[in-house]
Amino acid sequence: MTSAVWNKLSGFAPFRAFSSAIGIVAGGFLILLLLVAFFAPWITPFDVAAQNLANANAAPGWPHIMGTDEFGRDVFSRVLYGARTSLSVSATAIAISVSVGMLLGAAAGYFGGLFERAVMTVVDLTWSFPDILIALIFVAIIGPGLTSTTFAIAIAYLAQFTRLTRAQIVRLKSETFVEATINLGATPAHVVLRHLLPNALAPVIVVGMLAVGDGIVLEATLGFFGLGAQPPTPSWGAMMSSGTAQLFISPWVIIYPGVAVAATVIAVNLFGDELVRALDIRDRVRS
Amino acid sequence: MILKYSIQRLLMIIPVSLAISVVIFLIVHLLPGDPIDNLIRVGSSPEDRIALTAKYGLDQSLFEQYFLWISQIMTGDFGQAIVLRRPVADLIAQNLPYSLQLGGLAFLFSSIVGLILGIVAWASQKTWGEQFVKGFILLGSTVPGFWLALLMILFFAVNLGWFPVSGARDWTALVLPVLTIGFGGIALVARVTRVALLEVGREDFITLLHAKGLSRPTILFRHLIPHALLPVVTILALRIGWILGGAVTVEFVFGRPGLGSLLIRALGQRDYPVVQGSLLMLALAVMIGTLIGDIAQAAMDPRIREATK
Amino acid sequence: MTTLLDVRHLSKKFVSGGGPFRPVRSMHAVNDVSFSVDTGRVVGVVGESGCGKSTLARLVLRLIEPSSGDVQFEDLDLLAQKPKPMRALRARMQMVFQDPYSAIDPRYTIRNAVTEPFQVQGVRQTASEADDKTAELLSMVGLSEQLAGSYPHQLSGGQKQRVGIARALALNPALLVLDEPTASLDVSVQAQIISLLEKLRDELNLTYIFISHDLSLVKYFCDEILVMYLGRVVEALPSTDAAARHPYTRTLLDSTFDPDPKLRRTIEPLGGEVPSPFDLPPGCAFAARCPVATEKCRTELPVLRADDGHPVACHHPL
Amino acid sequence: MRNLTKLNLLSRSAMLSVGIIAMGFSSMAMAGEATVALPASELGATSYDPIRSSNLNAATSLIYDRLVEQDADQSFHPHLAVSWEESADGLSWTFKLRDGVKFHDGEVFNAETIASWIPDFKDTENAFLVAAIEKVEVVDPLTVRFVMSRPEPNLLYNLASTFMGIPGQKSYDSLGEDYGVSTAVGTGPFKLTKFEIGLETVVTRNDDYAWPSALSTNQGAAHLETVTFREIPDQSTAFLELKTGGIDVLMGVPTDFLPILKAEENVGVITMAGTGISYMPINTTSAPFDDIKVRQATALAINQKAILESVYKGVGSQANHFLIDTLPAGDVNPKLLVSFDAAKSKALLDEAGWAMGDDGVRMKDGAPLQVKLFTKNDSDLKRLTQVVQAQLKDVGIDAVITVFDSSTIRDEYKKNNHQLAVRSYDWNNSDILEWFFSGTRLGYPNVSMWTDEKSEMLKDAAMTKSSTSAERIANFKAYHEHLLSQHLFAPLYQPAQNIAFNKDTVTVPDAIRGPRFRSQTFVDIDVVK
Repeated sequence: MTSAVWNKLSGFAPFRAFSSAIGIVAGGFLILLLLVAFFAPWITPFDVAAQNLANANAAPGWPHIMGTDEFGRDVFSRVLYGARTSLSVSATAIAISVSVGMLLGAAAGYFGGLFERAVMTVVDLTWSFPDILIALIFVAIIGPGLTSTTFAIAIAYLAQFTRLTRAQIVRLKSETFVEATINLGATPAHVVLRHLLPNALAPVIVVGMLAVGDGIVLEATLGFFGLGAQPPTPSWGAMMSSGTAQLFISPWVIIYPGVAVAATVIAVNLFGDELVRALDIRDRVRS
Repeated sequence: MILKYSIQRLLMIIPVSLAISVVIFLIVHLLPGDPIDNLIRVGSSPEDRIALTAKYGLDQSLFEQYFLWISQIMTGDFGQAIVLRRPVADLIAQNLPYSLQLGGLAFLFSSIVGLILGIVAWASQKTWGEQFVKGFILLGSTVPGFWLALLMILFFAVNLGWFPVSGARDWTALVLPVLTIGFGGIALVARVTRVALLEVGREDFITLLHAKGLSRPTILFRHLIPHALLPVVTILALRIGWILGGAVTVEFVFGRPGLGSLLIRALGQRDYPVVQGSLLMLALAVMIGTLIGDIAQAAMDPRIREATK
Repeated sequence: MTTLLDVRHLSKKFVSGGGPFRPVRSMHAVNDVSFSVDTGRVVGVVGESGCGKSTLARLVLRLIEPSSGDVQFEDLDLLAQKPKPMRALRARMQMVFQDPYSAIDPRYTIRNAVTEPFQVQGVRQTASEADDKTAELLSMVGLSEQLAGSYPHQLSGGQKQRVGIARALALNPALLVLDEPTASLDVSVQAQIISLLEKLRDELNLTYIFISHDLSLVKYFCDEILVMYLGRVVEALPSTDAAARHPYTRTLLDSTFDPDPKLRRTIEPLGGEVPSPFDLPPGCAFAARCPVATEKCRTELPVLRADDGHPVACHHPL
Repeated sequence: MRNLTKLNLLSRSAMLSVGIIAMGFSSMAMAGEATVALPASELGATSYDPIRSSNLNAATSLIYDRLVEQDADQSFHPHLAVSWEESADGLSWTFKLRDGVKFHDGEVFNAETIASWIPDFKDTENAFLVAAIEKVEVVDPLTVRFVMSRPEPNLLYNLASTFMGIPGQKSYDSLGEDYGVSTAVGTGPFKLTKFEIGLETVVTRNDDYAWPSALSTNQGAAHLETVTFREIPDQSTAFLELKTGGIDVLMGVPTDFLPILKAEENVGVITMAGTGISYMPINTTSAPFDDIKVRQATALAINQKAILESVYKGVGSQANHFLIDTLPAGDVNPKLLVSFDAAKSKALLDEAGWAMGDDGVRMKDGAPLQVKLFTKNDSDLKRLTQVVQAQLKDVGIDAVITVFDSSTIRDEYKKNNHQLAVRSYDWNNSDILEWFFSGTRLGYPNVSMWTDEKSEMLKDAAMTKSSTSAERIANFKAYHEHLLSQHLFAPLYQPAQNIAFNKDTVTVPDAIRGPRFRSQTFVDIDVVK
């Protein structure tokens, strides 16, 4: 019974990412993190917004296992809840970025010509700009907050997915099976939807997953500059921003959220690598 | 052939820069806020404000303002900062050396250490050495820069007292920022080097050299590394924008001057000419970096040289 | 005997460069080619690689648009067809591709690949109809129907080429363009594919255009042969035993009878320099390599003349 | 094995390079030198031109001297003017000047200097400082008379400001727009030697200095030979610099660092009265704050005592009106003072129709009492805002915080997108009331969006129709009282100025003379011998 389930699952390519020790640990961590993010409002031991100024900057101990911040709020609860903010912002941003980037990249790759040159000039230029600068300028224009942070991250990584998708489409367009399908009398829509995009999807999705890690770092950096989540909403970056002044007084306020960011991004990268291996698309994930 | 190719690419910069200048100008003027707010003082009257707005030409239409700006740029004049009250060119000239110093050292540091680590990882395939380098690469490319900077300050500057906490007074103040930026760069260079070596190592001519009985170090230094350098040089040239502008967070944490700090500060004060000028400089640096990358690629790879004939 | 395909003065010019910094350069991949194919015949097209054979195949099927010329297929003006009727017409003229490894979408099962033609042409099928059709087509090309659930990467090259043929046959075409269908296969597999194609031609009354650089194979398989050199047809052999009249055809034939079997399969490079297709000489393109060339050959372009049913483009035919 | 050796070599060379770096450390403080970190509010000066600049820092006060000096109690004292006299109608001021004063470049200071200096303000951003001076008459080489176009009781305040430090006229006229960038010539105790915009300013001792004001103990040249002013944008970085010896004096210590600094044996801390308050303006045009009852309820929800004690650990003082304690116009009718009264706040909200809902947020006509609370991206204001948010929650107001950068928030004010905000000002004069509540500046800086006939009338009286100081005080008091009666803001806190210094390297006098930490104190600072 179990072996039958196993066989069925292992036939599903992405699941093979779990076939190594690294894949199990990293993937397990990410699943746990997703659960924490989803159930955060119900599992945090303390109210993430409740202030207790009498117990501010308390060192880690019991019952505050990661200490308290300058308002006496429980750092552990805020780190748990921060997973919800960080993951949802980053994942939403990357989802937007991937969708728009695929559309732009596919259009550029399929139609070619002047349109492609215009799109790619802009894309190459923004790609060579530091993501933090793009995001900072964007947030400066539309104002701070989680929504604008999400869009800022989406814009910062748009170039990456446009480039990648275009590269995939250009490569696929020259494949014989595309010509063969046209020769059968297929419409352009059939070619793009049934052959080009499905074949370009796997590498773009995997790179997208890896980019969720970069998105978390960018969200943290924007939060550090005070432009991300608005108080009292906890996000890993925003926690470190209020913690800057506390670097010396209560280092736990910045160390724990930082560890959470680093651990998450490392897990995302390790699992992403396993996924690349499982899907056998190593050659295609580079743009 | 390379010369002709380079000139062609160099000429392309002009129309692209012009297009970029429009984008930059629009972005800057889309920003909410007004630089005049940073000039008026408690006690001045609303009329003073109107006079100031007129003084800096901010009452003119956007089209006129753009035209004025771009025609100044054509004559090499970046304009006068509104809040910072200096010629923009002076401000850039004052900050650029700090960026170049930090960026250049971080660049050198990460190239050298990254190359060595990449070679170590390649030479020690399937041993702990490779695992160590891979772990280092993973850490370097994932840890947020500002967090690393804070930890470094806490450890090396506060606890050990080896380096100053902030500023740019002498070379000791460069150590921690260079390490912070370099850490990410090392990871990038090491990863690219390792992959490039693995790929070049698989090529037939390397197998042939092995078959000819050349020693491993000879093959490594005479043949493998020169070939593997191409992607490393390319990736570094393409990242010039990152080196100059991406140091923003590190400059912020260490309180260092630089192009990134200037930009962030001017952005905060809505000092339009400064934001425009420094963004244009960054865009130019990015384009030149891309150009160098492309030319290096063309010069080193005969296949690309051929294609441009 | 009826004419299925009639090609008149077909040309294709590829333009590269352009933009502010690249001079425009053009290349005549196919240059003023005319021929016709009668129903049930097998017409071979031979020439060195880069001579325009594959471009010609794609022009005939209108997979690329010609620069000028005219194609009549089943008495229809192919180039005048609007996109929609053109897509329907494609069912009548199919192609088997040179590289079976990339001719099938790696994400499609064999069953999906074989039934895609029906889907594309809007033929509705129930699941069981599709199963039946898949089984029928697979058995027609000599494959087990158990392969229907496999993915292309699980098949051998020969098996994949059979799938490619099955896909081409699904819509009951009249004309099949075979673009070097055996070039990337082992010799033993080649023979099997050729005999399969012969069998299918007899059973289904198909017309073939067979493109190859292997003159011996063409001579074995085809009824008449077009010889191409740098985008032009230099000679049209009306039958396989007709004597070569163009010096180029003769050189091809000579190299084909080389006793070394390894050399027999490919055309060996001849002496002299092949002119760049971007920069063709005003006269005969073969003149630089031709043993009997004269000044006239270098300045005046020979036209394809059919005095006695054996057209040749040469000032000094053999 | 081969790889192991390689790595060994690598790590050994890495250690070696660390060693070389470690040897190069320079020792920190040297004889006669002090490094000072400027407070956050004084960062970003772009020039040392007091006439044209709108942003000057403490170093300016070291380069230039002023005619008069102000003390911590807001009283005025002679400096380059040894005495002065105001005519009874307020239309003429006569100043006697100090003899023997010389500029850094040798130019002599006298009545001609003043006569050529005042007109320089025309058409600059600081022209308002001398707007009431019609002309300057030279009575004799050391006597000068200002003929006024209207009485200006605020003249001494203006003359004591940093912007009225007197530059050397020869240098000022010859350098034009470049003046103050690399060269600045004054009569002050220090000369400008290096100015790197945004980074640091180095000043060296003026050895000829023999004319400090009576506010300084030292009546000769300064003790310090060199003072370096560093601009450190992040306050916690500046704090760490003090701890690690990177700086000797930290002006403007954030209050949350005080307990730690006080615990350090080698750190001296001086706390002096502040020159501004933090407050929460209420946008009177935005419902529900168009209802004066809701405004009053909101203001009464703020617990100034709790803010002072828990956020600022008792450092500083409570704010119950709009002005700092040392200003006499703040001496208003006690009934008008704003202080925490949760019961009254709740009662007022009930009266206004906002009934308490189940989730602790008040409701009216099915809509929750949810309001926008804006603040600037500044760690101190952000902290204060979060406490205000929690206090408003206690009476049933749900305040949603948005943190903006300083340019964007002004734009939001101008567009009237705001409801409540947490902000602060730094200004030790009653005319700040006009700045923040004048009907001519709605949106920004009049964030309360307040205007009515009576306020405008009282404002005009206070600003331009007072002929003596006493009259001016009375007028501003009346204006202040009217504004308080309309519940346009909630005062939050009066910060103190905290200065910390490294006791091992420098000595700083215990009592700071002057409203701010300026040249009169700097000439008394000495290095520890």
